[in-house]
Amino acid sequence: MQKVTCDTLVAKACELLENGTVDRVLGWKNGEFVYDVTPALFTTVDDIKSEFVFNDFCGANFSKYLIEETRKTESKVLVFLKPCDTYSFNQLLTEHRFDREKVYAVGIPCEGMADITKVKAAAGDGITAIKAEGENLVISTLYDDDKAVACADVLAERCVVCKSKKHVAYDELLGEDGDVIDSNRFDEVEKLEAMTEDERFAFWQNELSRCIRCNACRDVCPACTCEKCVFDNPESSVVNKAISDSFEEKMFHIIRAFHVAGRCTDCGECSRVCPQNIPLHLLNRKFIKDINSFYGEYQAGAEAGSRAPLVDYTTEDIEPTDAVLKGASDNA
Amino acid sequence: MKVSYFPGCTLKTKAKQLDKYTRKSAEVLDITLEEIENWQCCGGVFTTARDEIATKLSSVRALSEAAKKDQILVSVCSACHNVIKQTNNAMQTDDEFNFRVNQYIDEEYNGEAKVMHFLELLRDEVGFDKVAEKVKKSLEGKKVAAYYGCLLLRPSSVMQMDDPENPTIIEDLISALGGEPVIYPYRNECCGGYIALENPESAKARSNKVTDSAAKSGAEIIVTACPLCKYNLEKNGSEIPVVYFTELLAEALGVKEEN
Amino acid sequence: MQINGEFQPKIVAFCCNWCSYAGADLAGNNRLAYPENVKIIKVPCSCRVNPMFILRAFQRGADGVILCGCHPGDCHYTSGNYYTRRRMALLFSMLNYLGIEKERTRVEWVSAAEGAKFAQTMNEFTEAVAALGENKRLEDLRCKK
Amino acid sequence: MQRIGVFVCWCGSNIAGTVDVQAVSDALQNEPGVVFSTNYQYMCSQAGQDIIKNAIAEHKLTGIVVCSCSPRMHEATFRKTAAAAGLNPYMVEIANIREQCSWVHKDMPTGTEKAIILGKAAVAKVNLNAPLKPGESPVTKRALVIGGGIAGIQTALDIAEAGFPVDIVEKKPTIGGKMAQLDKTFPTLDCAACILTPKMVDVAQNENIRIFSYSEVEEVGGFVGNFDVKIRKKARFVNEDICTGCGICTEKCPQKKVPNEFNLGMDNRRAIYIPFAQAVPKVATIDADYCTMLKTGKCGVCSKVCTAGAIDYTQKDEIIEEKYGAIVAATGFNPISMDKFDEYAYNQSKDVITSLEFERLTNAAGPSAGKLVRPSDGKHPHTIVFVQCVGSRCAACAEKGKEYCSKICCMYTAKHAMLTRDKYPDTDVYVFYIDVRTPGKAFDEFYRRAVEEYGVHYIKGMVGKVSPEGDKLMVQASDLLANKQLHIEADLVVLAAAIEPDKSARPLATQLTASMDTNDFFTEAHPKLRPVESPTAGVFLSGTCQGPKDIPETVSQASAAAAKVIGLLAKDKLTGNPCVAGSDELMCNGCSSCERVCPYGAITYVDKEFRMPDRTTRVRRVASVNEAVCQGCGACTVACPSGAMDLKGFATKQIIAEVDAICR
Amino acid sequence: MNNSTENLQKEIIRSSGVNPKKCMRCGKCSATCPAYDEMEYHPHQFVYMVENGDIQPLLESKSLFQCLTCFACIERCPRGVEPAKLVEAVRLAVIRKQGANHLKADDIPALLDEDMPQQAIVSALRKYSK
Repeated sequence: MQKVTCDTLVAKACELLENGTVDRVLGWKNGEFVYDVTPALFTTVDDIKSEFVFNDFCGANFSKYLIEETRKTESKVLVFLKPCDTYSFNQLLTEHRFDREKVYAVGIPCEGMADITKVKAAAGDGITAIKAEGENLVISTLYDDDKAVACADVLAERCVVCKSKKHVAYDELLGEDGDVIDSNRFDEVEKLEAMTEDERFAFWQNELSRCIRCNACRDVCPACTCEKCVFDNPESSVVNKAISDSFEEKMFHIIRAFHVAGRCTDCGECSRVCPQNIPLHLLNRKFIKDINSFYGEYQAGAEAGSRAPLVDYTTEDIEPTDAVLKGASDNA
Repeated sequence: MKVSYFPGCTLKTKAKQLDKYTRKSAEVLDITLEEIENWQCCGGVFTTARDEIATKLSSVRALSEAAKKDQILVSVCSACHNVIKQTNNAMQTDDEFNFRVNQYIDEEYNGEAKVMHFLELLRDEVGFDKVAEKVKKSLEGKKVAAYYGCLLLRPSSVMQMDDPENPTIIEDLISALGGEPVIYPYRNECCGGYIALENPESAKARSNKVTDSAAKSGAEIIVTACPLCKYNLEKNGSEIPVVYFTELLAEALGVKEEN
Repeated sequence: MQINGEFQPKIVAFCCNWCSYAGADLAGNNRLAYPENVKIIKVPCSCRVNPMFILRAFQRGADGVILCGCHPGDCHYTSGNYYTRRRMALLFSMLNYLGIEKERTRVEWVSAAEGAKFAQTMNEFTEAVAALGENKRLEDLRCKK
Repeated sequence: MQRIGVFVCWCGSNIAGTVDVQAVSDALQNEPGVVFSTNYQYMCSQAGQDIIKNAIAEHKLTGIVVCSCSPRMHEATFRKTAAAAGLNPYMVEIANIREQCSWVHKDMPTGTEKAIILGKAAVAKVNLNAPLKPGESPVTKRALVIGGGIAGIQTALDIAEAGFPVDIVEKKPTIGGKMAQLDKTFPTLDCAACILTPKMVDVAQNENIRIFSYSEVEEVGGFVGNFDVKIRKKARFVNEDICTGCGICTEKCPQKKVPNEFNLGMDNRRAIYIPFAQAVPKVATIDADYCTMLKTGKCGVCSKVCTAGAIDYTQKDEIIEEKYGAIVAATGFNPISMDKFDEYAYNQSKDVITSLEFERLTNAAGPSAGKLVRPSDGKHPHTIVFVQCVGSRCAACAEKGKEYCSKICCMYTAKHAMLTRDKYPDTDVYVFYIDVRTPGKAFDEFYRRAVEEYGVHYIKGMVGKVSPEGDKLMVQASDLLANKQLHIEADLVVLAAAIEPDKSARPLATQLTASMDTNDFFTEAHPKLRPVESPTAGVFLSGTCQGPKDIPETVSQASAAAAKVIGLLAKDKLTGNPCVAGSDELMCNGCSSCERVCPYGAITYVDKEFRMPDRTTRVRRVASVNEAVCQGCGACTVACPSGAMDLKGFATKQIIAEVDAICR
Repeated sequence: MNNSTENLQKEIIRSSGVNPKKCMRCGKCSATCPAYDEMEYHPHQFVYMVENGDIQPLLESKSLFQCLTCFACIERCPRGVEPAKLVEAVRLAVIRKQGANHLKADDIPALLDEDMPQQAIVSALRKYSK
């Protein structure tokens, strides 16, 4: 159950739109099913009042949308940012991807978002309605009686290991700000590191072989904001998506993770949108964990303007050979 | 202001004066000293060996207690303060030590407490200017030599109290009380410390150097924060009286009992 | 590649122009033999080497990729190899995380005066890669057999 | 499609002994784009080059591959050959089949096979080569020297001698720097002023040199050959053109209590002052912090006594803008503060002094007119203790000392000790040292003379504590060779304080985009081979701003820097390296990653308008590479996630083509 | 160095946290030591001898019990070597052995006078016995 209600957000959006602070609002509206809430752009109070939703399925990170939306307006864009979204917001500012002056950012607290896969596992298929009641979600399905599941039990993985309830950027905050959390988000990475090379290979082959190259992970990623992605660029020598035995078919995920290394805020959107449920965040988290262990703690987006670890160095940095050993043996 | 207070064993016995005047002065300065419950002896010296765990646990317990109450942990005996501050630093910086200590204590502790000597509390939290305002009986004309010894200042990277070679904190307090501080070169050299037990001659040589130097510089009285320093300086025949700084403080604040 | 029934690994070596390429030349001047499996590509600085080049080499059948640059602190461009060091530390650690044998990738600092080191490094690296056999894993990462 | 010619060299038997050259040229004949392939005994010979030239003409070649020795040997040769035949020189690629093939492989079959693969890789690359033209930029024939110490003076004089105009910017009212404060110089013991002041006069009289004294660099823009610099000329409240330097004002000024920085505060000067008798320019300066007139509007004595009418209380700072082709940093050094070394009682006793203060005390123009006396009571010291390495070689704490050796202290201390014993034979002189470091011409002999002829007591060990007692300084020290602790009753203690770069160097480095090491010394372009150039093109280093140095070394480096500047200014146009980075603006995100890794500050950002497919325009921030500054390392190309940044001559496509050819 | 000496050397370095290799032999520790004259081996010698594995003479030396733990050598060492920590580690290597306490509780009454503060007793016990 979210601490801030949909009504509060609607009221805030209408107020800012009406008093001319902003001319457009990034928000959520219902999709085909109650649980597939989709991002939406609102420009009128009426639309907001009728369509704006906010519930436990509003996981989408809007930061990336600001690049396009700020370019379209002379006024400001209203954006609602959960704590984790604010990190992406800062990272994009660091990279000069949008004009801060054109954004009115409202920080909203977040109790963690629900994972529909987990909900379905708990309540079954054919969901017709989901209602938040206290610490529970009450789920109505076509086939069964209403069922109550605890929010905590259906929390998305990224929320279970939430790294921060603190907003690192905003113009206005609704509700109370939280703290940075000492989370155990690297546990899964450590588990993999503790395996043998063969076991790791088997694990990843099993996961990555499911990839259908739909590009959803890239398209949703707030760090993947290139004007033109190298994988879409015929001049880059790596585009080749039609051929099954191509470079990018195998290397896409490694290169993608490398390109966002040191810039990825670990928002977890890649894994959320993957239709094949590949745990892509485990690639990004490996880089984050290595960066922390090799070069000192670094959280992308914690501070706008900070110097990312891959565009920085010290003369005493770890050698690659030692890094591989350290990366594999930290927890082995 | 409420702070946690760690008096230490000597303040309950041979150095009752030090304790008494700390409490009296604190009262005047609106500081409430909440004595740590069931505190145990700090051990007198900080064993620098990283694998020495048990002897530092009593300090950790006191620190943890203060942290729980979100209070500054204040001590007034130089030795206790040194041991506690160094222990706290080790808890913050030495992961292995921290891990091993936490195996012995009930609630996890990672060096969260803030440790201050009573002198630091007066300077940084109360302010010497505020102390000066409360002076009833100025020490005007009194030439006072501050004796720091070792433990208040060193190792400076941990103690972070003052410049280890040219400290001013006690001198500034003396000035605030209206007295005239006397600077002399041996004020931060060792009195001989615990060597007095085994090799009194060695302690005598150290102590005499200090007291002679203070006397030559025209001091009328020496102040210290350490019972062992006071013992060594006095035992080895200081020409000038040695008192605890809190005694002088209490005198200036007008709360010293006349004998 | 198999020659006379013996596995012959393909090795790509990226060498920076100022130190390591000159080190390789010195190995030649001194007639210090190393396996012909090693083929050198000249880059201005080790920091020109994009992880994509390395993965491309593996994808096209290389069995081992080695990167040589000036020693840290001696970069002709002052800081290029420091960036290389960070990039490759992370990339190699990631490849190993995916189950790719760590012996297939290497960074070595070779100065223009270290002809012997260049030859020795190439001997060792080729031997290590040969011991692993053909590089299948990067090929197979997305194809379950 | 390219028309490529392949030329395989035998190099006598050097290549042909292990590589079947005919097989190589035959194999490469069939590679895509190759229209001509041949081999010859010595391709670098006149006859070989003629083969290439004729083939270019005959087969209308657009690119050539030479399979031969290392490009480090003959790439330049073959590029010239190509250019002579009208082909762009950057359409040439070399396959190194000698050093990296025939010389290191054992038999013909393996050598031949590898040579073919290397040839194929070169062909694959040339297929993607494009003609490159080095950029050209004009050179402003004027140099700027920042800092007017002996380093800046020497550099400026050398540049001016070569006929180029040069400006010196000095933040103090006079040039001369630290050397002007010294008494004698080691190892010859000639007087510093006697050798320095004539040079200062030369500077003043040289028509090619302008001195901006009491001035600082405010802003630096542009790049090599074309720097735009703003210089702030601070108000000195005296009209420099009119002031005759007579000095009457400095005698009549009623404000007498200003610490004299030239004598390190050991005596006082007036609020209007000329730092020393031989100052250049010899004009007075009013110290605004102390001048009663400027502070309260009441006084005006100097104005009254100035017959030339040079005093101007209304003077304001002036900004001068000038263009320069080259900039030399010569910002010098200072001794570090002794505040953190109070075990030596520097702050507690006037008789504990630094070596630079000792220089002033022994200098005839110093506060004691050259008589060595104790600052506290003016008495002659009978026992002097010198302490070496105070703050040098100190790794305990960065706030306290410096990790490096300050290099000059061993020698100047030997000089001080020797001069003291020479002038005052009744004085006992002790020098506490860790090591005595005397590499330099006639240096060790000098130090040995101090010991053997002058009887200076050199003791291996450090001083642990200095205790002022009465009018004595009790020095407690260790004598490591005797394994004893010493207690010396001294009258004067002299500390050889570590030296550090002047504080102005750090902000200057930022303005110049010149890099610095962790100690704030300027970094050189190459520590061995380019020691007087900064990695930033057009910025040169002179003197101690690059690292601790004594006077002879400083002067050598100053002249070396001048030679580099003259070499640059002698050119009318600068030809750049054409293998530079370039950004595809359509793909650039403007994210600044490339800018952050560029060691030369060659990348800036511009807001650019783009026409969109729907005919709207959009303004985006995109990277722009200054080709005159870029050195072509390629760090930016990998930092760029979108692949917008590429390197000419080593383009992503080219390298991937080579990879493919090798792995095929 | 034989095995047991090498182990002892490692143990001393580990428990003290001191790296004797950082020493540049300036002797400032010994210059600053107030107990210098009481010592057979001086602080700089402790550092040098531990570095060289020449530890046996140190184990047998009375110098171990003359250090005042005044931290002056730690404070003034230009290289951050911290000699007093080494002295302490060597002393612990001695007194941690069974029955090797340098000061026994029974010895104390004879050493006391009536003004001696508790602090002196506990400190000495900490330093001299296990």
